[in-house]
Amino acid sequence: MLDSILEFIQSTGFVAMKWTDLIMITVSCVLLYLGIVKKFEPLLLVPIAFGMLLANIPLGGIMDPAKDGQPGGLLYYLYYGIKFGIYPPLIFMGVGAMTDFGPLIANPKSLLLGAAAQLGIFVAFLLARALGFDLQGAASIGIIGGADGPTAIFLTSKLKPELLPAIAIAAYSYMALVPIIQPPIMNALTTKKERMVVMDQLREVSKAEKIIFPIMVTILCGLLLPAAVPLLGALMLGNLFRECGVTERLNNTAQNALINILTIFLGTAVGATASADKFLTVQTLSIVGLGLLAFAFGTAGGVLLGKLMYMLSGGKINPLIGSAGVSAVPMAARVSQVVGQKANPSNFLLMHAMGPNVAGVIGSAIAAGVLLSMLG
Amino acid sequence: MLDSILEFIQSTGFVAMKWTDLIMITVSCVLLYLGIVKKFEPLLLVPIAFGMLLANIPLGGIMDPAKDGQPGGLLYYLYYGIKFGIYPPLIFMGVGAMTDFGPLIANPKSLLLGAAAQLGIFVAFLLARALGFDLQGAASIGIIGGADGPTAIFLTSKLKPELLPAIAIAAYSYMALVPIIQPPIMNALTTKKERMVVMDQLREVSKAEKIIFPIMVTILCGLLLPAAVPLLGALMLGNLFRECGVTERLNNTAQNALINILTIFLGTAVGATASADKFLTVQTLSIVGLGLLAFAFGTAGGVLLGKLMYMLSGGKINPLIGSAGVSAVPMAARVSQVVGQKANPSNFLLMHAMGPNVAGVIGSAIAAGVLLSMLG
Amino acid sequence: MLDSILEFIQSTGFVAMKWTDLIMITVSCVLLYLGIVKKFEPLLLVPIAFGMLLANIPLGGIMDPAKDGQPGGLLYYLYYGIKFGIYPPLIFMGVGAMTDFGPLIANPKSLLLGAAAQLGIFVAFLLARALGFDLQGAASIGIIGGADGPTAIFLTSKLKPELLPAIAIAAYSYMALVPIIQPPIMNALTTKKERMVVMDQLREVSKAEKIIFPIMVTILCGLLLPAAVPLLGALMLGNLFRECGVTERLNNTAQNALINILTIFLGTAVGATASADKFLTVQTLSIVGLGLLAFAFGTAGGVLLGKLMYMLSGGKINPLIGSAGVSAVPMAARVSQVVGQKANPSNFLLMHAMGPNVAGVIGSAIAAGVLLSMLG
Amino acid sequence: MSNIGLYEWTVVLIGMGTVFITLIGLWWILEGFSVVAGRLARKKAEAVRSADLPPSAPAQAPVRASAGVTPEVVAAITAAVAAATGRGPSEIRIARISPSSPGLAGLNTPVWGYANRLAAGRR
Amino acid sequence: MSNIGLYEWTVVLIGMGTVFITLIGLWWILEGFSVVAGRLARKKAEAVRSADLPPSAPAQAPVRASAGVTPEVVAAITAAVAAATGRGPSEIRIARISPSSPGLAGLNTPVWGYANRLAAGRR
Amino acid sequence: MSNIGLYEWTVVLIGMGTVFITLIGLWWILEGFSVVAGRLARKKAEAVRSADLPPSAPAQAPVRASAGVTPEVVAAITAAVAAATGRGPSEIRIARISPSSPGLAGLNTPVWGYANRLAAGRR
Ligand code: NA
Ligand code: NA
Ligand code: NA
Repeated sequence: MLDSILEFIQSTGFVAMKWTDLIMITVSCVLLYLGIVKKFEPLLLVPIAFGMLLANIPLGGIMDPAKDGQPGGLLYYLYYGIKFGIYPPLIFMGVGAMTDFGPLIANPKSLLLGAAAQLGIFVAFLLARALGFDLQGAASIGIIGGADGPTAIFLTSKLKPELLPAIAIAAYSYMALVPIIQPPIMNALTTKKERMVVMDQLREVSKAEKIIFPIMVTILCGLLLPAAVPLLGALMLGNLFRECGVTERLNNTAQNALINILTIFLGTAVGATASADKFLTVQTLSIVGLGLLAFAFGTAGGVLLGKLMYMLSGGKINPLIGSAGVSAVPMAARVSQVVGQKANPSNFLLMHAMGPNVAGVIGSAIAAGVLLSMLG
Repeated sequence: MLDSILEFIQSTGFVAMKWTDLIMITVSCVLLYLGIVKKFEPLLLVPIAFGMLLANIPLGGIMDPAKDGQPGGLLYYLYYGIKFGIYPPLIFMGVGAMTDFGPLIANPKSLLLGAAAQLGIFVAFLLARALGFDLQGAASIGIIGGADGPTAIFLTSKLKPELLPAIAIAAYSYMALVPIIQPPIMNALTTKKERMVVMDQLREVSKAEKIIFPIMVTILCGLLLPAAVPLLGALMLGNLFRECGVTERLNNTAQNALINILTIFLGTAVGATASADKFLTVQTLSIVGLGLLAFAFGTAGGVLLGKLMYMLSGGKINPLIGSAGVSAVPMAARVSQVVGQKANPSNFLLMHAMGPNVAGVIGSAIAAGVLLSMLG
Repeated sequence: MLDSILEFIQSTGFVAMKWTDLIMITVSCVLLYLGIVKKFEPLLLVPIAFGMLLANIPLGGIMDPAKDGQPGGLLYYLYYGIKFGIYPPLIFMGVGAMTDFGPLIANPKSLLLGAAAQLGIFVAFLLARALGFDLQGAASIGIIGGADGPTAIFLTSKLKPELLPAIAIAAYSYMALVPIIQPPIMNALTTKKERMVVMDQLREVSKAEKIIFPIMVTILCGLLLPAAVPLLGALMLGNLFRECGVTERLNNTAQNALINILTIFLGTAVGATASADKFLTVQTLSIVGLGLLAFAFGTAGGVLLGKLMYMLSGGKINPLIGSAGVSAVPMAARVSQVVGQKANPSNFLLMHAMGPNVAGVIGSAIAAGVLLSMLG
Repeated sequence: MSNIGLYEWTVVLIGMGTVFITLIGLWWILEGFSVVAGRLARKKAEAVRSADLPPSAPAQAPVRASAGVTPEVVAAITAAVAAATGRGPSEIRIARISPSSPGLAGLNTPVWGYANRLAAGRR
Repeated sequence: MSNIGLYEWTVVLIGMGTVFITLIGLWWILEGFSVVAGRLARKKAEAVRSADLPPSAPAQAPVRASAGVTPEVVAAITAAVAAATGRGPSEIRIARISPSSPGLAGLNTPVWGYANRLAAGRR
Repeated sequence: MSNIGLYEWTVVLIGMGTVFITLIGLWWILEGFSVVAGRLARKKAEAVRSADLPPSAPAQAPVRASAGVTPEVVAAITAAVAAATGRGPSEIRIARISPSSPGLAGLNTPVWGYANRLAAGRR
């Protein structure tokens, strides 16, 4: 009997615990704190952190693979949805169902700003290469600059799954930190006169335009870049559900039950990939640093093209809307609004910034497609 | 570097595109037009058309199978739910949760009309054989006459998966066209005197009857025709959730979140099976033609038995309710109402036609069971 | 032609039916009656009974495994969610999202009562061994005394899947019968003076405590008993969604769409495992009897420790709240309330009983973890 | 046409035959329902008459009428809405009318029906 | 830095290049939208002017405004239900009031849009 | 009974033992919660008293009360929207009123919390 008891005690997590497990549990708690108290993208960070917590309880086995006929752990099975690239596009479908492309259609020049703000992706890619990451790892790190969770997770899960937790956490954290990261860069790169520019009101966009838009984007971008089809196609299908007016049931489910279920699955499964040996590395620190640079260069890229457009348009375009091109919808657009209003209290840039903001979503999905097609 | 660029350009869809891809993309757009603007069963036709669009973008790979350890495309995975016969019964469960069998219970003679209207299935089956389709293909084409999407998709996915997109599109399109297809046939086969018949009010149906009904149907039909168990059993389980009064949560989810999620998955995956080599064939045109005939003969079968019942009942039964037996709930019942009211403005046939209408759902599930059991 | 017809008749369920099938169908109908008319946990019992009905229609094939490239039946696929241990933790997540641990945090002594009420599990385990069940079977039977459906199904599916339907049905039935099983035991073990005790009002519990609680429970219990991680972790994740205030979308979906979908899948699949050869055995009768004893001893365990706490606290604790420790949330707490009010009409024990009640959920998940870790 | 042989006709015969046989079977059973329902209604009516009360109550209240909402009530509501909105009554659909308390009905609601309710009651 | 070779720069070039080319393509097409939309708007304006009618009505009625149920209506309904059921108004909760016909829009609603509505209409 | 050997009793012992040990551990920690919560409450009370204000407000407002939307507020909002859009109040239905910012809370809502709100605001 004593043997059995001793054996049982051996099987408790306290006995089996290594100090790295303790650190990982602490990291999970810190992330929970950031998500819950600091409200860093809690919808993702809370499941990610909890998944990390569960997976790092010694002997808990929630991420154990199936073997010898024994079934695997819960999160091992949920992880298949990431491994097979199923969750990110379906989540993107829900994002599409929640996105109004109206401001972009009303002001299509926004697309250029959404393109310029992808600069951060490629700068971070180069820097990551310089730091010794391989091509796939560097591309996965670069995509943090796309400021789009599902895109980052989709690309990383295809190119470099072992970096998944670090990249997902960095991407979502910086998205939450956009109001802190962007303003200094925006102020440094623009003059007060530029920031004060009040833009013309946007034209009305008809229902027909909103319906044709997602179909057209799918066809055009799909033909130019087939690798972007899963992400962009799903985004646009969701948007079509939203706009076409005859699929309200599907629109509603895509942006509620379905996206929520998949967010829980995706978040916990991403978190569960953060085992100590993969996460407690110098690489993770590099990723955190490079992610920040990616956001910074993306912001700069957008603002600088904004300045150019300001000049070419004879001062009609406020360069502050360029920073919204990094996506991080709609935080980055809010930042443009806030910084603009500080320079000129009667300035309402929010809707103008929504154009580059949603263009940035398309832009980073395309960038992901290029990276996937060249390095996948 | 130039090499890499050239290689990248080679990998765009524009370069890889064949003219058949272009036709498929155009077909998708036409279907989107029919779904969105003409409102042909948009909940199904929009996902089907978009799935077809995504799958036919050259090199998009959204329907590519997994191979050599590389995961497959999104719709390849979603297609498993059709291949394994999972989506159609679960969607049927939601349909059951939305169906009120009260009018059928109140007037059980409706069941005969629901049986007669299955004539179209078997006429189309014979005609398809005559045109050279094999037994499985002919049965799949016949089931279009059942006017029931999930049933048609379930049977076709088991018997002849390569005809899936054509049959699904034909079935849903004709269901939408019921108000155009049926009236001329109904008018041709009935006299004005018959169409003017006003029917007695239906009796009240008790809660107990509505609860016993789905259980009884499951047992009786299941024992008579085991192959109908997946479809009819799921339909009746959904109906039991609806009627039993103690599973409101499940009823609600079955007819909302669950059916919507599966409709998105089913629709896009069905659409994605429409590759040019399988879809751009003379067969597809034949299917479109045969489907129309199936609907027409089903309508005629229902109306003719209605005429017989009119005579046998001494003029108490309006033969127009017979056409509702093809199912296409509730469009066909509305058509009975509209045609009846044209002959006699004080005629309200809607509730009387709902009986044959829901009977037709059961009838075509049974017909599908027979075809599956004899040809599967 | 006659041959074909005869062959078809051979393939009907009527011809293939054995008398055991008829009994199983009858049993299903009795269970449907208990669920719908007697309202025994209908959300589970209706799907379980219907799954049993569908699976026992001869030749219906809804539980047939895939073989020779032919796909399996619907419930065969849905059963994978049980086999792989996926549904029970995710359902438990929804339960966590619906559970308010406030009364437990306000009165942590409740935890002792939630522990004592697990006595029934181990008494039933010993009795089941005495009756000749093997260790795994006895543990699965014991867990009925945990009065927690997902926990019972999770453990049984891992230890002794062939007992699944009997154990699930017994567990849910007795949970529904708690208002009949418990009061005599409670009255027999307590004096009227004890039952009349009015307890002090509970203190306010802050939001911070409610947020820290699920995280702390996960870490502490996970380290003490890693085998409890899937169930307890999921329960606590759901509770964190509920309490943290920043994941309302996930909370809402976890306790609605997701739990409902999985309940349908779990219920029908559990029911479908009830084939005649496994269910129509003396074992099933033993399980029904042992399950009742498990509930009775659990109740007694809780009440007896309640009596001890009554004495030690100098009469401040009403021993009736002990019986709520079996969980069966919130029925058992209601029973405490009702029995208490009979002895003293001005007695409101409901909130005090909710503490042991939710503690019992944690307690039986831990007990399941021990059994899984020692016998799995 | 040579494709249509004996087997095809057998499929048609068995197919239409099974559909008719099954649905005729259902028909008969449902006729049985009718008879039983009719008898129950008559019994109730007699019981009411023997109690010297006018048989005004419907034999069996409709499903959701457990909530105590009669067709008259629905009519009243529809009329009220129609009056207030200036639309014809046929344009208005009342999705659901439910009593705010499920009374004793809920006594056996399972865990995830109740837990929430109690919790909500507390907050 | 030796890791950054020709291939890396190619990735950057093709990457930023494709992003710009694609989005510039979209831009041009959307400018086309603008032109067409502008032309249609002008046509409409002219049509209105030629009909000598004040262009007061919005070109397109908003989708969700169709409900038109005021608090007064809700009060009326509640009162009606309360009167008819003999319960206090506070015990009655009206889950949703929605207009029954979405015009012609509904004509082609599929099975699971309609079946429900008809059923509800009957109850 | 011969089946019940040493191992069975070990299972029972370890089982009940682990349940008790774990839940007693939780109990102690929760007692710690109580102590901390009590201390914080006392501090707050003192702070209030030292400010010479009656300690009438509850220490912690209930979670869901943050909404604080009275009928008057609804009326005011409806009127404001009506005035701003030039429609009659009866044409406006307020689906839900929720505080747009739970403090800083909303600042970091992710994509699919916000996009919708902005979009909705625009329509
Ligand atoms: Na972006
Ligand atoms: Na039919
Ligand atoms: Na328990």
